[in-house]
Amino acid sequence: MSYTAAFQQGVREEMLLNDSIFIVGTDLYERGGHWAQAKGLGPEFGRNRVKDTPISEAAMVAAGVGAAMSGTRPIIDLNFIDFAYGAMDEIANQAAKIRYMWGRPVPLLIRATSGVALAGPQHNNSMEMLFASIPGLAVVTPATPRDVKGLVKSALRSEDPVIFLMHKKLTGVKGEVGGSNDLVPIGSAHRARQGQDVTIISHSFGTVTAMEAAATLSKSGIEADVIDLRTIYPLDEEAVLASVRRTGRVVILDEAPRFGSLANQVAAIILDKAFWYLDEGIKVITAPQSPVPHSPELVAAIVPSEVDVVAAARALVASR
Amino acid sequence: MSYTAAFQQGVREEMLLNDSIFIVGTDLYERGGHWAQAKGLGPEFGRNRVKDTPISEAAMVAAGVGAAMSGTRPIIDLNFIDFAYGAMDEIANQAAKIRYMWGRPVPLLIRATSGVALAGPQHNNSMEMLFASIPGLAVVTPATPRDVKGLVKSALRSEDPVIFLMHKKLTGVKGEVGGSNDLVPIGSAHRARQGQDVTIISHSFGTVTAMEAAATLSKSGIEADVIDLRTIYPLDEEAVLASVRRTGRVVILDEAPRFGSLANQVAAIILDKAFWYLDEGIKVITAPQSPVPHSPELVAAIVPSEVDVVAAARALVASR
Amino acid sequence: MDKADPPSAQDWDFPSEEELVDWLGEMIVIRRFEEQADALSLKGMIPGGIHPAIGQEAVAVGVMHALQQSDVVAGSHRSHHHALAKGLSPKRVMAELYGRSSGVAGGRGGSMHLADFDLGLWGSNGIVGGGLGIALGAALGAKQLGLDRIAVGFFGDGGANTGRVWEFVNLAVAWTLPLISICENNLYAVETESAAVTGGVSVAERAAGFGLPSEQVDGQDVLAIFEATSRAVERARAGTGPSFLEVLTYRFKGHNTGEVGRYRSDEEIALWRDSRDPIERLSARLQGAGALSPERLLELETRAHDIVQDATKFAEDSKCSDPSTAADNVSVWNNWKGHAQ
Amino acid sequence: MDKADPPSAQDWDFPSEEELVDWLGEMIVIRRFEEQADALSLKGMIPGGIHPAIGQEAVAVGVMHALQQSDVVAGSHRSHHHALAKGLSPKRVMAELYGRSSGVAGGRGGSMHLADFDLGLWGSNGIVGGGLGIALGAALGAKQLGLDRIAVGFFGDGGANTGRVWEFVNLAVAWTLPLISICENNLYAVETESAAVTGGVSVAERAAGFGLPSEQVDGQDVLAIFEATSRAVERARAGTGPSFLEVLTYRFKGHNTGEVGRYRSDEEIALWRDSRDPIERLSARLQGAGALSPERLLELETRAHDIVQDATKFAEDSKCSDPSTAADNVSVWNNWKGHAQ
Ligand SMILES: Cc1ncc(C[n+]2csc(CCOP(=O)(O)OP(=O)(O)O)c2C)c(N)n1
Ligand SMILES: Cc1ncc(C[n+]2csc(CCOP(=O)(O)OP(=O)(O)O)c2C)c(N)n1
Ligand SMILES: [Mg+2]
Ligand SMILES: [Mg+2]
Repeated sequence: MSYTAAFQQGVREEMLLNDSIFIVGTDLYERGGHWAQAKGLGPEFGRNRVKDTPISEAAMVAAGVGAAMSGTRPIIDLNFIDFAYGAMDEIANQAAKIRYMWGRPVPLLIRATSGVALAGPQHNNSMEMLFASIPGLAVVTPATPRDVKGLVKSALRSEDPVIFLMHKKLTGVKGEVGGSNDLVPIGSAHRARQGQDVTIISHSFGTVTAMEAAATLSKSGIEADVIDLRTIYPLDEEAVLASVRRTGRVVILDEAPRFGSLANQVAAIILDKAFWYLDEGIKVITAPQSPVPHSPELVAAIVPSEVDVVAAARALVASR
Repeated sequence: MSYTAAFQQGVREEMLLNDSIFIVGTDLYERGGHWAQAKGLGPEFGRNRVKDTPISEAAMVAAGVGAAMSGTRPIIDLNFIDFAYGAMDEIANQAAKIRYMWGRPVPLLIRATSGVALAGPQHNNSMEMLFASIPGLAVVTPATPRDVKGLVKSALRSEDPVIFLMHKKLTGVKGEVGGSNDLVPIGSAHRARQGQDVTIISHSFGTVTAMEAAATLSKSGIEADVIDLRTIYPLDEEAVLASVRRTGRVVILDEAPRFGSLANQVAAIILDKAFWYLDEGIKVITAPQSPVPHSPELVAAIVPSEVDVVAAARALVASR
Repeated sequence: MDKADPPSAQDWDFPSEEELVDWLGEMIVIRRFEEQADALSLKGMIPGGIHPAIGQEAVAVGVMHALQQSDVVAGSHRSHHHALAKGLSPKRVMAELYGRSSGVAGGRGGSMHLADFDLGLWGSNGIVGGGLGIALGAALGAKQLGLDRIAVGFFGDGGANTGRVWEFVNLAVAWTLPLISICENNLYAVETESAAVTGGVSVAERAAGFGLPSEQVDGQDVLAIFEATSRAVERARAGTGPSFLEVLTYRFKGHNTGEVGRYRSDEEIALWRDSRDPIERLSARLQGAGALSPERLLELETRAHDIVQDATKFAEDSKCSDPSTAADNVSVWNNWKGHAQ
Repeated sequence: MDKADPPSAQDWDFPSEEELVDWLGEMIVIRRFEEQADALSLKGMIPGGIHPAIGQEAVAVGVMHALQQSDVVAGSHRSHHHALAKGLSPKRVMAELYGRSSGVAGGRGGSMHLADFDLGLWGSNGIVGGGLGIALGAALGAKQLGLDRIAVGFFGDGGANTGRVWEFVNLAVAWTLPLISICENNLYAVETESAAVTGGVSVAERAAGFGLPSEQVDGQDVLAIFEATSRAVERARAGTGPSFLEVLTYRFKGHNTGEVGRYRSDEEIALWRDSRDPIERLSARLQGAGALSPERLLELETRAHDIVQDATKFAEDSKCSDPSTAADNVSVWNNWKGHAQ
């Protein structure tokens, strides 16, 4: 099953279980959304539960916030996460703060497609840290169909707002998914590979790159421990630190621009909580501080690659 | 001269020098803005250069972007930085990316009041990292009247967008300011105090707390090197690293929630570039992952204090 | 402009004169509360200050009487009148202004974040236009859940220039939601004369362009407000969708406590205070009709005075919430694993 | 609705028939360019795909002829027609679609970020409503600098439901800016029928509520567009402020290349293609008036064909920008001290 279909399946199962779940976005009912992420839900559940909207991101999120406060479970589909810039107040000042101010839960799921790929500068903002830094929000970035399904199910049973980010480059990726009771907890990382020589930490599409790098490293006898964070906030610090304690060497891979990146954030946590376990400095691999260009060759020049990860891991191991 | 008046003076001097500078915001002409930051400019320069707007943050910034592309130098005053959530697309997807896409400079200054103080959850968002993480923007957070004036003058001579954040709690603080040719370069930190035992890094109001802590530490013979970052992006890494190399012990103070904070970002840079100079882990002091409450007692409970800084510095020095 | 036709079979009653005396009493309580809060704020007792709604009492009282308690109201930065008219306890509102644990938001919210979900106040709001968004969502929630509930969102003339307000109005029209958008046009946004920065003939006419019944109402006449709201409520409950009201009103004091701008002429202020005070108006009308004796009026005043004194004492006697809880209950995740801090 | 009165002394001329033949030629170039780009995109030659404007050519050509080259135009995600009509070289536009260094943005922008500041195209824009914001600012810039320049911003019927569009329109009214806001209403936003999610009688009427001259125009009639724009330009240059045009048009193809939705009936598509093709219409009219011979038409077609072939060859022969420059020129600060990476 594809990454995208896994979303649809997770949502569908939860919609069957819980009448109060509905999904809101542009071009959802017939088309099933720009990515087919809601394909078929319209005819199955009807217009009352699959609602087409105008291009009004602020209104979509606001409607979701108030509806969630009412006791329903809205899914607001923003298509590209970049369009969330048009709904930032509704996300940051309303959705994220209502429990804190008034004790009222806001069980709102905001789904969007994210990640660096084609489509030019305005459709490729790395925004996961923006959301993860706002107290009150959870942010998940699954890398596999299994995690998409398991995480969306958890999100739809959670009480607080979740930003659900699906990477463009994973859209069509295939994999197994869990059954209707298999939840992936929000806040749990996945040890995607076991190794003792070096830790590679990434998330979303970065995990694919990390696994490729691990396979290459393995050929030269370096066994990498690969941590797929899956959730950006609340970050699974224990999983990260456990791996660091095992290996003492860390590569963090992130396709976001370096300053303010998740990669630097994770590095700071390791520095804070596992400083004495580090045999070496941490290799942080990110994009440069730049928008994402249109031309594929230029995109390739800024997105970190398997080669970068392999080189970093080798350097760390060599300096043992 | 007060922190606020220093802004007004810097702007006024530059407006006298450069006809293309104008300032846009709510309640500016008569009132001089909510903080009196533009007091007197209206009558002096007239309605063409001091423009009152409706409450339309997106339109204000968009107007500024296009006007800056036209070769003028707009100052867009957003009052509280929190209201920038309503103009995020205009800031992140337009202002920040136009030079990259089209080679066209956008000499736009966005001023707002920021920082944690009274006024409750929605008016106290720590947003400096949000902006600093967006490639294409500079973010400055002066701590003194001198730096306000010197930095606003630099910003008004710069070619690219600058987010100019003035802390609520510094509004009325008094100090000397430079003359009409004294610029403080964007991207230059200030070594606010010299010491060899421990480095304390902060910015904006945090510098005040850091200096108080340094004075207290000095009484017990610990001499702190205090780095006031002044600019968040482009960060003055050299100043930071030079101090770290001098002391080998680092406290970073930041009133923002920890996850995604500038403090963690700076820690990651130090880890990356001065790992071998660190005698100890870095003490990162921040607020917890929480919105800012209304009650002053509750605010005091989440904002880091001098006491926290002193304790952290002592602990570092003790473990020598 | 799409004028709202009087509904054929109206399902609401005009208040009796005795009821109107109660309404007057409510308006007086709000007025005295606001005067007290303003004075306390000037003395520095209220952290962050307040935005008093003195002069706008009729709007809140008129609207709330057209609603059920189960209906939802979301307000703006200037919402003490909405909160009190919706039935929130003056004590707990005052305590919230003080930032005390007995406040309606435990001292976390303050003046701009008053809420009580049992009473249907889904928050005042610190972001211009923000409350209307919450009301939009409440209207959607009601519709999804099949509840008879409707939602009202308040904002000001300044709010009418935010894009979000028009996105909200449009979505309510597109989805036929039971939302009543109420623009309290008090002519100014802080010190800016809205007429100078607002295109078009009126806010109501602007709204009509979005395809919903929209009308201007005299905001100093509690009955006019009540009637217009009742019509809108009737449409909303009948399932015919949202309505828009532009309410013409005036704040007698500055934008926030202590503001002393000279952007309004003395004549203008005097005109509104002297001849368009909603309390004076209703009082005169009831006295003229023989429904309000001077003694009864005095009783109302005394009662209001006592309520406000009690509220103040309650607030002052209350404690702040335990500071060690200041970062609690941010989300279900804030104590996740390593995230104890 | 505030209908725009014909100005008393009009300072623009109707095009001669010979000029109209040129306009026809421009429309044909755009059509063939878009057909080619669509085909190339289907073949995977154009990274990220495109939003073809086939069917909407008259809007761009009619508007641009009412402008000076020094006037500013900002577009939307569907803006090849705007770019070509504003005078951008088909070669450099095609090269930009390909992502080549010879493209108008050096391959950094792509289809949604075409720009040429010498020719007054201040960008197509990937954010719905975003281009109107840039145009708003350009209008402000012109006013601040005392230039005679005016600015035009394009967006779609979908854009008319974003809040930002109405903030922009209102600010232009409040500040009397030389801004012309043009809504290309092609009935759909992606696969959503705008009528189903847009409150009010029409976008033009919605705009009128913001207090500026606003009219609906037949978007398939290049002369109607030209005239309506010319009136708006005249007002803007006279300093009387902004105008709004809602242009009724249709895209003959899907939202983006490859889209095969069934949200539009075959009849509807056929109706527009067969009887409302702006090129057919103008061509028939000119032929009817004896101003266009079959040979001349063939010439125009041949020329368009050659231009498009040349453009494609140019793009294909061009190189990508040096990858090592991919992160250059982000800002004056991106090579600041430690920031070499
Ligand atoms: C989005 C946003 N922009 C600016 C502000 C600052 N602000 C608070 S109240 C206010 C004026 C509001 O005017 P109006 O809507 O007319 O309401 P009134 O104060 O007159 O009741 C402003 C500008 C804000 N709170 N939110
Ligand atoms: C703010 C924003 N929301 C959503 C999108 C995704 N999107 C791109 S084009 C489009 C449809 C636009 O419709 P319309 O404005 O009618 O223009 P048309 O495509 O018909 O020319 C959408 C939803 C976007 N680019 N920007
Ligand atoms: Mg007002
Ligand atoms: Mg359209």
